[in-house]
Amino acid sequence: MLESLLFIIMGLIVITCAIGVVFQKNPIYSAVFLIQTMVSLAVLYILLHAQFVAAVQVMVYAGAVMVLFVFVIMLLNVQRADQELGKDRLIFQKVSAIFLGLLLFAVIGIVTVRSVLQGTKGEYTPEHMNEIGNTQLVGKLLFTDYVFPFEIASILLFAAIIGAIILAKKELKE
Amino acid sequence: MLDVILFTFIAIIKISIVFGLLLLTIAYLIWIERKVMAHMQVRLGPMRVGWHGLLQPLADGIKLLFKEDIVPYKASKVLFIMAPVIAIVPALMSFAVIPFGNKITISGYSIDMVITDINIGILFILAVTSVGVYGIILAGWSSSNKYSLLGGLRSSAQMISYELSIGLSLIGVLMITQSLSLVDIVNAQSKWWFVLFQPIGFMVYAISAVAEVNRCPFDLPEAESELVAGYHTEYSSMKFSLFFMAEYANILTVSAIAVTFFFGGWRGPFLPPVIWFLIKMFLCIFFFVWIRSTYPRFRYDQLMNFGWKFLLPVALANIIVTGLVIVLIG
Amino acid sequence: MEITVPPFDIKSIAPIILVTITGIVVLITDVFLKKLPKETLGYFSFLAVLITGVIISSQLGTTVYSFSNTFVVDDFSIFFNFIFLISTAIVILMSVTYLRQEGINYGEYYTLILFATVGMMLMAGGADLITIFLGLEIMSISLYVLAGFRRDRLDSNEASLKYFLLGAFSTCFLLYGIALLYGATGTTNINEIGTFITNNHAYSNPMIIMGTCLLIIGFGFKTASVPFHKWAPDVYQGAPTSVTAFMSAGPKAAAFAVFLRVFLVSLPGLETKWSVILWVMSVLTMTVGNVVAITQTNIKRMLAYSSIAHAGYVLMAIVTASSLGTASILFYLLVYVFMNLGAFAVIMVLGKKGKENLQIDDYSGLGYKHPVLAITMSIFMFSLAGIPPFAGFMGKFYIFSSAIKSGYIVLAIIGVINSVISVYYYLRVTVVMYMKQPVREFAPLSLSPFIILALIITIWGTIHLGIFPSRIIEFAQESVLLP
Amino acid sequence: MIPLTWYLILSGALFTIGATGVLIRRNALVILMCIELMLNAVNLAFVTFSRHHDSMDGQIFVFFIMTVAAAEAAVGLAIIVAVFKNKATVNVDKINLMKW
Repeated sequence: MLESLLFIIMGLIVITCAIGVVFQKNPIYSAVFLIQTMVSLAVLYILLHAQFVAAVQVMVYAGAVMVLFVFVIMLLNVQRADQELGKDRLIFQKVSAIFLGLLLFAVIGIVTVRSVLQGTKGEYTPEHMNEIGNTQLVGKLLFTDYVFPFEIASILLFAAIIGAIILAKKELKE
Repeated sequence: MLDVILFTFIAIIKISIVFGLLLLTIAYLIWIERKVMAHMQVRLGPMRVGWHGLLQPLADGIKLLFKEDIVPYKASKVLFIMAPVIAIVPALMSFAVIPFGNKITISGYSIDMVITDINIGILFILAVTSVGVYGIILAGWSSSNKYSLLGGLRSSAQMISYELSIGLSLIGVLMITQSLSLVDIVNAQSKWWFVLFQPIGFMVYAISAVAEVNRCPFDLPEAESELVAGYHTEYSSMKFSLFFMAEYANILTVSAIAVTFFFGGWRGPFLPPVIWFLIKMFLCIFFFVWIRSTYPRFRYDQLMNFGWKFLLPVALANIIVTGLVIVLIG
Repeated sequence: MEITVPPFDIKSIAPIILVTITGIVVLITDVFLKKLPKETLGYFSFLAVLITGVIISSQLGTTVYSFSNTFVVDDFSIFFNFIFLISTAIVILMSVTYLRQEGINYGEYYTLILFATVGMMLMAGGADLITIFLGLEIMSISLYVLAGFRRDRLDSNEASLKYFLLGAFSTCFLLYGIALLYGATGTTNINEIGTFITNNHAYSNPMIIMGTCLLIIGFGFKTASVPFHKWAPDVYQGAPTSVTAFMSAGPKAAAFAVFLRVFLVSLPGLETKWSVILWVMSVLTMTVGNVVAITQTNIKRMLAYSSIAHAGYVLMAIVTASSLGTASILFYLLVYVFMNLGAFAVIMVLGKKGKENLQIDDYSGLGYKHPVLAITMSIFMFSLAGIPPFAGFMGKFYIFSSAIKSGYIVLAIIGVINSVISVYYYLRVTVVMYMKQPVREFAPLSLSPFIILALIITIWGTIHLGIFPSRIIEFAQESVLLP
Repeated sequence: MIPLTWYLILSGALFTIGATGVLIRRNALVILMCIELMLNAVNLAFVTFSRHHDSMDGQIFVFFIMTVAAAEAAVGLAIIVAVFKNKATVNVDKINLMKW
């Protein structure tokens, strides 16, 4: 009961804020809405017994990625001069985009409702998971079954660091 | 059914006691800071209001409450009003998982001296405090004042940089206890405090904690000589005091974490656990004030270099060494 | 909680480790030995790539699943690894002079190229959607940055931004597709997905079908297939030429490797469904690519559309879903690496700092001034157009014959018609070079031993594979994935 | 206990809103934010499926998606900053040296 109520409230917040992200004129308001979306999603993850993902969601997305966004928005200080122009030309595009979006949603909705969720049941039921601890399980899997992707992820981050520095650095010396 | 009601009742009681005490402590923290600093500088500090100025925080609070609340004409109103709230809520929330004492039993019903013991305790704290940055950064932006903006940018950069070191410095302890729950961590220290096993981790934590709460010598975001008052230049009245409270609440949080992680939490002989916890925490706070009245301010590039090029590698090395030792000892 | 650390099969990932370490070493050397000429870094990377090739050839003939079935070494991945390493090696040779000339001579360039190669190798060898996804992202992120490597040039910035925004957008679709597949089957391992679908006869589970469609969108973007091709011409035109060459060869092959592995291993049961979609995509891709290429005046943009068209031919072979089709794809991608990189090498030889001479008209009269270079360019153009005796002809021949053998006659006919259309714009370059009077001085050419070596290798590949294709074809046929 | 289908529909809605946002907005920063929104939708779908299957693979995948999202955000913002330095705009309609 309480869970359903929480889901409905959080779901409504998520949807409202997501729409806010899209339709806010000022990028900083979009960013604030996005942060709110992410934090509300973390609550949903807890409802789904994924505590670690919830914590990381807040820590990584809200605490790091979005700070970077807000940072860049402030640094660039994009002002009115950069307001989206050519309203007339875009009306058609906007309408068709929203139409396409609704279509996509309809398709996804139909697919999810029509599908019978089958598939092999794994061993990690919520009870079993609470016994071991969600975080411990994630850690165990990352260092056993998924150790290879885990190590690759470091290459990915390294490439991203190099890339970000090379693109945004002030002066590069020959 | 009765259980549920009792549980809810106790939870509400616990929350209100912790919350009330927290606010009171924050108020008196300011008094303590003024007094300690005064005596370090051979002054007396507040003396007029009450015995040795004990009622000073009350007077300050009433003064701030009745001041005119100014919202700058060009500010973006919503964010300007929201920012102080965003700053203080996470600061208070992180106390939800900190254990203040052992279990106590009242008429056959045992009560944990912690609002809630969740198995991702420290992750919860790190996640919640990382949201607190937005209070500052949005305050800086929404004031449409260049000093505020610069202060906001500086502080958010600083907080993000040092958050990494904070997280990494605690991992050594987590590796020893193999649990993220703060209750488990305190229980694991029944023999030895972890500061003995993790001296480097504690040093890194202590330094980055000072930086994380924007205290001297890392108080660049509000460097008076450069930025007026940093991100809260434009704030007045209650909104200003909310920022002030957030800052002190953060000091309490990092002190409480330090006590829990490195100094055995509420454990100690003779005295009741809660008292031990408070004593340890106030020693940490004294340390904060001590540093503030002793050291000059860093320069900004020094601050960043120190964080990224010294603290971070040291914290990483600490993790590697801890891991090696654990493997070798088995 | 018991933790048993799985065995580390270093041997199977040795090539990846070697390339990664080379990338890191290049970066560190660049920082600490400032006096070292950057050419040395390029030379060093080239050498490392060659050594990696030797290590890979020692893995031939084995099929090893390692790291809890997240990574696989089989002949299929080895063949693709050869394609990637050859393209990387040639691109490194081509870049050395170009980078100095354009004033973007930073060591990070080689690191990013090598990391992109690592990403491609992971894509080809990924046996789990997680590995494939991470490999794809390593490759993509390196390429986003490489496309914007000329930071002071707006067109390079623009290419990078467009590539990034559309790439990230398509990644979301790919991920949603993976999520739906995971939801329907409960696993992300591509073999297990395949087994699950066959065992449960889940051929018409809407979630799996939807997931497949989203995967097609994601992979279609990476292979620049119509209608997900819009980024390709702009990115190819704006990116530094060496990067354009790189993007058109290795990453494209890598995307096809993933395409093949996921669709032939995980989703063979749904072949009747996805082959229809791919059929349409193949026709559209060939036709749009070739027709639009005719109108282009910028040679990089023209080659971009030509590369879209070539993706269409490869898609045709995927539609057949036969072992012959797969073998023809492997062969074709190898051939494409040689002839396309060769064409870009010639473009780079003709370019100078500040004046890259990218209009097709800039080539007028090249045949009189620099006959050797003109002949070289003509060879590549003939080969791209599919004129015998060059390798491009053999590649197309095998693809069309595999389509006909599998009964896709209409598709093959459309392919042949397209091939004929493409002759027009490829030959136009040759015509301009020989039939028009020179309007400007060409000298000095940006020649260096490195780029000459690159040209020799590509010419050799284009001619050799055209005349003596049998050994490579056999190798390709042994390397097909199908059971 | 809420049926998991609700979560999936929520995820679909979020994904759709993000995709629509990418198509109708012209500010590169907001487009990037909409892409983050879509990635979040994918994460929600993964966690839901992971709960349904009682397997951890989905949560592990989410972990990697977050890594990738962070890397992409860093590179993407760097690209936007580089564009802004040269052109002083983040409006993708004005960044049109070559035709789209």
